[in-house]
Amino acid sequence: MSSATDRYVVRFAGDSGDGIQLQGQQFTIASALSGHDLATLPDFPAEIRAPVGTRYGVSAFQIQFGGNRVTTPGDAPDVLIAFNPAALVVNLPALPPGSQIIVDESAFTEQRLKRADLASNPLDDGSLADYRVIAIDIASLTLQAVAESGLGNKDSLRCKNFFVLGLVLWMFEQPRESVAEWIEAKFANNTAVRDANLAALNAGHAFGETAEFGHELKYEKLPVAPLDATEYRTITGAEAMALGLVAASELSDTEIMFCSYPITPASSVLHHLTALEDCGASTFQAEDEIAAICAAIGASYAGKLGVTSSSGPGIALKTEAMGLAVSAELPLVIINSQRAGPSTGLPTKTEQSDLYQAVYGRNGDTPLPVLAAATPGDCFTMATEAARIAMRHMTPVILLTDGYIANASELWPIPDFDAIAPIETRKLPHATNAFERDATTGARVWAEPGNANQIYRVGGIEKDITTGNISYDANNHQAMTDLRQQKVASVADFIPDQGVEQGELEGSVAVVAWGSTYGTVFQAVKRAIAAGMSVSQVHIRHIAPLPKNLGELLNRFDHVLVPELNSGQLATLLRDKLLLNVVQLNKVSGQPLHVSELTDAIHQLLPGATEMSVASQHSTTVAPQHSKPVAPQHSTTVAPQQGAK
Amino acid sequence: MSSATDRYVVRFAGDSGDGIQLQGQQFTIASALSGHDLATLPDFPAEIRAPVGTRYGVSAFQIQFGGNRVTTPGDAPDVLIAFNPAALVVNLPALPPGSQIIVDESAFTEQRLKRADLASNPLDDGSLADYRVIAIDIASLTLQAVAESGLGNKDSLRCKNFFVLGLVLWMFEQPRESVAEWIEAKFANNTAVRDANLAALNAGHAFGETAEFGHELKYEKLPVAPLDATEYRTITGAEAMALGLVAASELSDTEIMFCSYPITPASSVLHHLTALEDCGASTFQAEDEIAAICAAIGASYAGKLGVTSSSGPGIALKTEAMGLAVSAELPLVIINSQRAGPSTGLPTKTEQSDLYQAVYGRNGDTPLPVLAAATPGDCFTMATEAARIAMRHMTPVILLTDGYIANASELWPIPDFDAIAPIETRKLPHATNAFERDATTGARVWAEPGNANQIYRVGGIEKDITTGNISYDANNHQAMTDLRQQKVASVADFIPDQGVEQGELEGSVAVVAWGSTYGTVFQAVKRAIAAGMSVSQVHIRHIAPLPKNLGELLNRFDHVLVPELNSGQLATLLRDKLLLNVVQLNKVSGQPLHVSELTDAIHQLLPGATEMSVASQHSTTVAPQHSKPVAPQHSTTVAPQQGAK
Amino acid sequence: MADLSFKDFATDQEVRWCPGCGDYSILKSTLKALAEGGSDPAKTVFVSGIGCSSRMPYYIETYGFHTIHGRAPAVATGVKLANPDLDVWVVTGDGDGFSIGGNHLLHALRRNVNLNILLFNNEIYGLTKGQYSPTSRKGTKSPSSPGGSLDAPIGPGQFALGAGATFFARGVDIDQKRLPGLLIESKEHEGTALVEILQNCIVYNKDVFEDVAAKKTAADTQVQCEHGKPLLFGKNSDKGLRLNTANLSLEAVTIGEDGVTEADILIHDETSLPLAQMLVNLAPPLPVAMGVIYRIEKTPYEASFRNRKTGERRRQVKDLLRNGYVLDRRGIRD
Amino acid sequence: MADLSFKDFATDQEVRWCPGCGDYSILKSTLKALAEGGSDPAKTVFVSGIGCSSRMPYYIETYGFHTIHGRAPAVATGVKLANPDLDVWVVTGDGDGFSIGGNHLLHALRRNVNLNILLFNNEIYGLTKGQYSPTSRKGTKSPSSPGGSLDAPIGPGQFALGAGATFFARGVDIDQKRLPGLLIESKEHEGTALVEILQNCIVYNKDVFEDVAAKKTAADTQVQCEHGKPLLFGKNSDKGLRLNTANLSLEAVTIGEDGVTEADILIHDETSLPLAQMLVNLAPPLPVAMGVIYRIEKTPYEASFRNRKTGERRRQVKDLLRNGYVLDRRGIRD
Ligand SMILES: Cc1ncc(C[n+]2csc(CCOP(=O)(O)OP(=O)(O)O)c2C)c(N)n1
Ligand SMILES: Cc1ncc(C[n+]2csc(CCOP(=O)(O)OP(=O)(O)O)c2C)c(N)n1
Ligand code: SF4
Ligand code: SF4
Ligand SMILES: [Mg+2]
Ligand SMILES: [Mg+2]
Repeated sequence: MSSATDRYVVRFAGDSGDGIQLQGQQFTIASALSGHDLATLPDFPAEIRAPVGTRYGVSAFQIQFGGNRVTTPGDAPDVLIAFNPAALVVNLPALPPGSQIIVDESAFTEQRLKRADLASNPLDDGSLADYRVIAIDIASLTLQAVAESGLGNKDSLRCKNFFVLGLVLWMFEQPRESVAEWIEAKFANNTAVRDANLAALNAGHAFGETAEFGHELKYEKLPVAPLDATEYRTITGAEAMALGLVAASELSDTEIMFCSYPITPASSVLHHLTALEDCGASTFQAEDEIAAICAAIGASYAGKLGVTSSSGPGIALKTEAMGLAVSAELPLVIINSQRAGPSTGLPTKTEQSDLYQAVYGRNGDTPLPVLAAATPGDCFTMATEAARIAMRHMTPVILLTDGYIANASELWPIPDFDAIAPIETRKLPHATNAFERDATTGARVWAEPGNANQIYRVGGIEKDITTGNISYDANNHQAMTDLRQQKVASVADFIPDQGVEQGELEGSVAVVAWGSTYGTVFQAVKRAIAAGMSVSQVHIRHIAPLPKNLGELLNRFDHVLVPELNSGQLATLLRDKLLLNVVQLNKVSGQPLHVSELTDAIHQLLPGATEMSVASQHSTTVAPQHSKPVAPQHSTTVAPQQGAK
Repeated sequence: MSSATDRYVVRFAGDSGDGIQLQGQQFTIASALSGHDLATLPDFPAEIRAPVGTRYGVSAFQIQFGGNRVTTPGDAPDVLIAFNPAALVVNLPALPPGSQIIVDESAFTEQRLKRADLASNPLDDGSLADYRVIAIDIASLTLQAVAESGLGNKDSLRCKNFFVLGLVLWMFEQPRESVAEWIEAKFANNTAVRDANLAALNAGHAFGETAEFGHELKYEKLPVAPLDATEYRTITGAEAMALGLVAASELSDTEIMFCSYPITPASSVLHHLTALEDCGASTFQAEDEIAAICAAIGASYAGKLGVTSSSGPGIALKTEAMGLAVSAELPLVIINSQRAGPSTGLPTKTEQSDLYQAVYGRNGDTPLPVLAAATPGDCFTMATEAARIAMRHMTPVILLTDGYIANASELWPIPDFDAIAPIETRKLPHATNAFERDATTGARVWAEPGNANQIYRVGGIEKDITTGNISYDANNHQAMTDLRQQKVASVADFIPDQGVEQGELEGSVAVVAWGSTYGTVFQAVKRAIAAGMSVSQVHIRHIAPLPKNLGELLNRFDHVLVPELNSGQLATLLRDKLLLNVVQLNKVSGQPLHVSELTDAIHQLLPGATEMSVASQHSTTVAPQHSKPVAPQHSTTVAPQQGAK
Repeated sequence: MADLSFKDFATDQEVRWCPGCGDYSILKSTLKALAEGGSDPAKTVFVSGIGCSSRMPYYIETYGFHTIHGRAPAVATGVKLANPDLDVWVVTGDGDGFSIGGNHLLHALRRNVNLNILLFNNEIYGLTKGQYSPTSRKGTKSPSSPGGSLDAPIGPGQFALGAGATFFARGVDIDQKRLPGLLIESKEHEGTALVEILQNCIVYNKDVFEDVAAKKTAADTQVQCEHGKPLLFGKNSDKGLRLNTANLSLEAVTIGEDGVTEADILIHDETSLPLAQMLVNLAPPLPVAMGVIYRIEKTPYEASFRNRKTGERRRQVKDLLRNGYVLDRRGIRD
Repeated sequence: MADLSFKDFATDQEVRWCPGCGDYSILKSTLKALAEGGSDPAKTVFVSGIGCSSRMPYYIETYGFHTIHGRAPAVATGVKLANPDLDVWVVTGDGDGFSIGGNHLLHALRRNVNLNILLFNNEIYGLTKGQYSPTSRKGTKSPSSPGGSLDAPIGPGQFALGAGATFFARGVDIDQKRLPGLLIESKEHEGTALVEILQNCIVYNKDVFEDVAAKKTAADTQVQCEHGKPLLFGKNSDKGLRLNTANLSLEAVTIGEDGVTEADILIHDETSLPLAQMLVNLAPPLPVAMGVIYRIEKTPYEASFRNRKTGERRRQVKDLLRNGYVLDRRGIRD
């Protein structure tokens, strides 16, 4: 079939045992190698290994690929591949009418329907009437394809995923080579399995070509995306974060000591970094989060860059020690891979609800810089930026990311490493006072034990501003308080002015976001601009301090719309720092923001600007900016539509 | 001598061994019994028991007493009693010219001058020229007075404090009876010591009467303060807090289980409560702050009201567990006796810098009510209020107090306990579902183990809104998020409208404060009103949620001045919640705010309103409210004068 | 309360561990212990931390509280002190109990609060996908230690005795015969009981206890400790433990060989700390000690706590308010 | 580096403990140990938590880090792993180390990081004005336990051995003769060394160790443990410890009485865990064990950590960036 779109959304779904994630990853590489831009989202079950065939055990992988800036995995799939009834039924609500469903009909047995809590077979009962369903006996076809391999029945059936992958690659005219290479490398020592998988892959591909309904499955080959960098690769946020840290190590010629305690979804950064211990990093798994940050602080005291990483509940435990790092004026990077809260919350679901904690969440007047990564690849940039700020200003820095960014992947323009400025540290071996300060930043010397010139003592009790010794003096405490504020404020002198990602520098609506909603906001604003609306995208990576020109920039818009996956935390910050009346769009369901939800909100703000009708079950009011102050949380919230879970 | 004032400020200062705090407390009781209003401030050295005669070892006690609302211990003493050179020299900067100094001249030996790092004797070198100095050989006079007791030299000298107390009581015509009674009760088993102390007390009193310079020491007897309640007592914040908790226990007929870990300045609440274990409370000293809050949560789960108490660094450690209490919807009271930060900071100094932490300092969207006590006696009211909210809304509540309030005492009108409304709990023994909710507040049932009707499971993972079981459902998570916000918001339906403490309901300047600056703000606003200025005092006890009418009230003033002992934390909240442009007055030196500092700030806002000249080394700009939003932290800060440490 | 069967203690919640996980067997033994031990569902509370193991409360029809990582002993202490009538169980894992929660376990043990603590030891962090834990053997390969872990493991028994525990027992997940009885004994201990249960995480640490736990070799690889009985083991109970007084250690001997007679076999004394210290550390090739290894009587903490008459209301706030000097505008009084 | 005297290790900061506090003597012994042990001030780091004891780093002319309550072992672990060339000492108190910091102490000990941990045990929270601590004896009256504490105390030695410590020693604050040497031995131990120092808090727990520590009775109330030497004590070294193999305990005997000869006296073996477990628990009327009670050799953690070649830069980021499939707009390459 043919389509006018320049992008497709495909979702693979089945049991963990169906190799869903592997199919997804291989399809991703193939897409990248076709020159398509892409964004992916793995969607793991909350349970480690749920019983086969259950609804809650469904594992899925979604990819959007194609042309001209793909920044989200897509709100709704064009094609769903469902390996069993549970995979079909849990994904159905997300499918728009008319979309394509491919199922393995051999899996729709009575027993497996029951496992999925289905009273009747959706393939027969008419519930799929609105979709284009292709039922294939994948099991038999795979068994046929691999018959020659000599594998037993069970092992043969494990090749199903490559049969399906072969078919899907055929559907979208993506190359098979990288998949074949992967199979050959992976099963080099087991030729029977290797050959079976290759046979399945090729059989799936051939099946599309030969099946009578093949034409129904064929999608128009997408043009190569207009990419402008020279080299690209796919990368997940966790990988990019680990790479960014070792990049910071090389740029500063300083070892990174990464101290952490496992927690979902932060652990993957640790896992990736363990593979990079020969690249200037070392990793230490501590007994808990407090020990982790304390060991990182100890490492920083000893002259290595301490990095610690966790998620909300673990970050909560670290807040006391953050105060120590602020007081001792030590560099430190604290990475928070946010997840849905409160408390244990929904560990595998994404949310942006730790901004308050990052900016305000410490005892005492304890300011520190806060950054936020926007996309998987951006983790690389922000990790080096966090390390740079930490070492330039001798301060702990919080870097916010989230479970979505950590696991999702995108096509990432490989940076020209030689063009990245080296990181200068405050290690000044000839200085004789650890509290000699940089005139611009107020940063002290990173005095390193081992150096007889710089022997000093420091701690968490208020210290004399020039000697580091304990001081109870009132004027000194005021001076240190001011210094701590100024040190953090001075970061703003080093960061770029806030620009717009898209749109004009003034106009009707600025959509101001941070973190992982980047991709969604990008698409929604792009559509709005395309529809002739005066909308711009402003994406904040420096949360604290904010870019100096931000207030001025935002004052040039009639409305500032702030979409967040929380109850309005950046909104608070903008009111606090800029006294700005913003319109909030908040969603706290553990699900990513959908383009359509933001589009609706934009249309609510600019009702006359388009002919599209906005269906919303919520009555929403939008208060104009610059009007008499009103309590924003009461009157200017735009609630996302729910139900489209 | 005579004076036109209706109040005096007296400061006792010496070594810990001089019994300074005891003198202060006894003088306080005597003042109260004279019918004077009063406020006191003990000022302990940071060290446990510093070497005798050192500057850093000076212990002091300041009291202001007299008529018509005494709300602070006074900015500057009228009389300083200095037991040694160190006590003199460290207190001198706070003394206004012309004030009275009484010293024990026997203590001004070469050795003790050296201990105090003094090169010359201030009694001789002219450095006290601006003061009215009376040097008395207190040691000899005391020895003479107690000669008959038969005590040795060392024990006799320990009676010095009562000699001085006798003298000071004479100076101000305060009664000796309560002191004599105290001595008799205390030393009932040691008649020699008892008699010696009584003799010293009387001798000090007689000395004033007979000494040639007696008239120089005599102050005009102050009239009885116009008090309107029937019964008063003196009370410190820590005592009032402990009493408030047992009051809550009796009012709710629910045991209080107080679980904590020692930390300055919070420990005193624990200490006072251990004496009240037969009044409906039990105390548990846990291994750390995390265990303390967790044990309190466990107690609440089991049907007792868990209370936990700490100071900033310890509260930081509790933030993860607060999320659990929010998620499990359990009542809990968390008391934070704030101290100067960041990190260990200045544990014995006061500050108001944990408001951010209280309001915003948790991971996830985790709202909870926050209250703040204004004065020592107010701790009683706010402790019962916190318990009431916790049990009515089934939520953890944070109650902020600070080191100043904990240790200071005031004359407190004893409340009519019978008039306080009982506290109803959500224990509904016949309910069969722990998640049956109150229609107004959304609060669930306080299901108690032991009841076969209400067996249920709950935890920190997101739960089904009606069953409490784990739920990963997106709509449920949104619904629970909304419910948590609404539960806290509903507290505002139960609290009184915000009023003014003094002044009109509209005008030029509203001074908006919270916590322990109450007394200072009271005096400064009182003076401003007396000087004909249009200034009102607004004191916020309910920090989250804010009283519903607060925005409306504050919009009726041209300027909102927010004095805080932090870098502007309530100011942030007012911008966040009310989009209000406020003028900040911030002081973070570990010292209380002085009336004069606030007076200066008011005059800077209303320069024409008075002829007083405002000397300030800081250039300050005051942006009018309702003007185009500006970044408030840059342009509208009024800095307190420093130096007057 | 009518006699309840083990099924009455199961909830309607679907059990969501990996198929084949040792936790299923432990759950079954626990339900049995509750039924056979005559537990009252209304007066029983299961408190857990976070981990695969810590999900257990949702599957047991008693009061249950799934708290936060590592803190279950502290929460449970609060529950027990608040209401000593409740029978309080704690479910924890080797990560939950020994990593982040080590301090609370230490203090519960030394205080001797009457809690029944079940430690599911699978020598791995299951829930977070398989990183090595504080009980993992040195060299354990995991996502966070691809080159093998470096840390010496904690011995749960050695730790518990070091902390002053009054009860330490050990069992095996799949030992449906003995585990329920052991859990009843631990529940009945008045004080903190710690039961280490060797648990098979088939996904991330498959069969790590196979050499000890496997049913077919268990008679030789485990020694069942019973107070007052000789420490015999082996299919024919012909092997036993003998004390070597020269180097203060236990050695395995065979009755009938080298002149060894039954009289040489050490009699288990569950009240002997030095013996327990040796027993807890037995490791292959010696048989691993199972059953109640150490048990002494000591007043539980909550009894002393409540003996202080805490929480009773014997004075009225009305009177307290007027403590000390009161200024009465109708005349000063004391 | 020239030979330094003990005064060279003192800073210019005024020492601010209460007059008469045992901490003064410990500080002096520490300065001596640093001088006599040939420490390099530039390569020595003192890390402490919070408490009276934890102020010590400010008084020692080496690198020093006064951290937060309970966390010194964790911070010190970071320092040592980052730079194993540094000689890292930890100063902690019974509250700092065993209350809030119990978990970090446990994990430092089991990992065997080469830290020299000085535990100032005064059985009280000094800095916060005298509440009972986890080492306070049951019944201790304090502001938080006016009726006497209820908790059984932790035994630092028993705890350390339970945690798998490789070095445990005990000394007395005022023992200027032995303490410096003991501190040199602990510093030289390659792994975590825990030294419990009985310390007199004259303000809040005056003379709580008097029965053990008093100089004039020390010969009878303390037994000095020296590896390979008999465990003798008494003014005339005529008393000793004998092993009772029947109940596995140590008993005090007098040579020449009841037929006891020197041969009956147990020889101290600092590598024997069972012996150490008995020695650490000796309490009056038996003599309290002092000196190096337990010491074994085991690779320190940081050595394995650095053996992994962590932190070395053997691959270039430039190359890493292009790992995996790279889409090259000039042509696809692998
Ligand atoms: C504060 C905090 N830190 C970390 C985690 C992540 N976490 C959850 S369970 C767990 C370890 C689980 O291991 P274990 O206790 O052995 O339980 P198992 O899953 O093996 O039964 C970790 C690290 C968390 N939930 N909270
Ligand atoms: C997080 C935190 N909790 C509590 C405290 C208060 N605190 C400081 S030191 C201390 C205990 C000190 O006892 P110990 O470690 O025995 O030292 P000592 O003063 O007796 O030498 C406590 C509870 C703190 N500073 N920080
Ligand atoms: S991960 Fe391991 S412990 Fe967790 S449920 Fe699966 S098998 Fe059991
Ligand atoms: S309180 Fe005790 S431990 Fe602290 S300095 Fe004083 S005597 Fe020493
Ligand atoms: Mg485990
Ligand atoms: Mg102590």
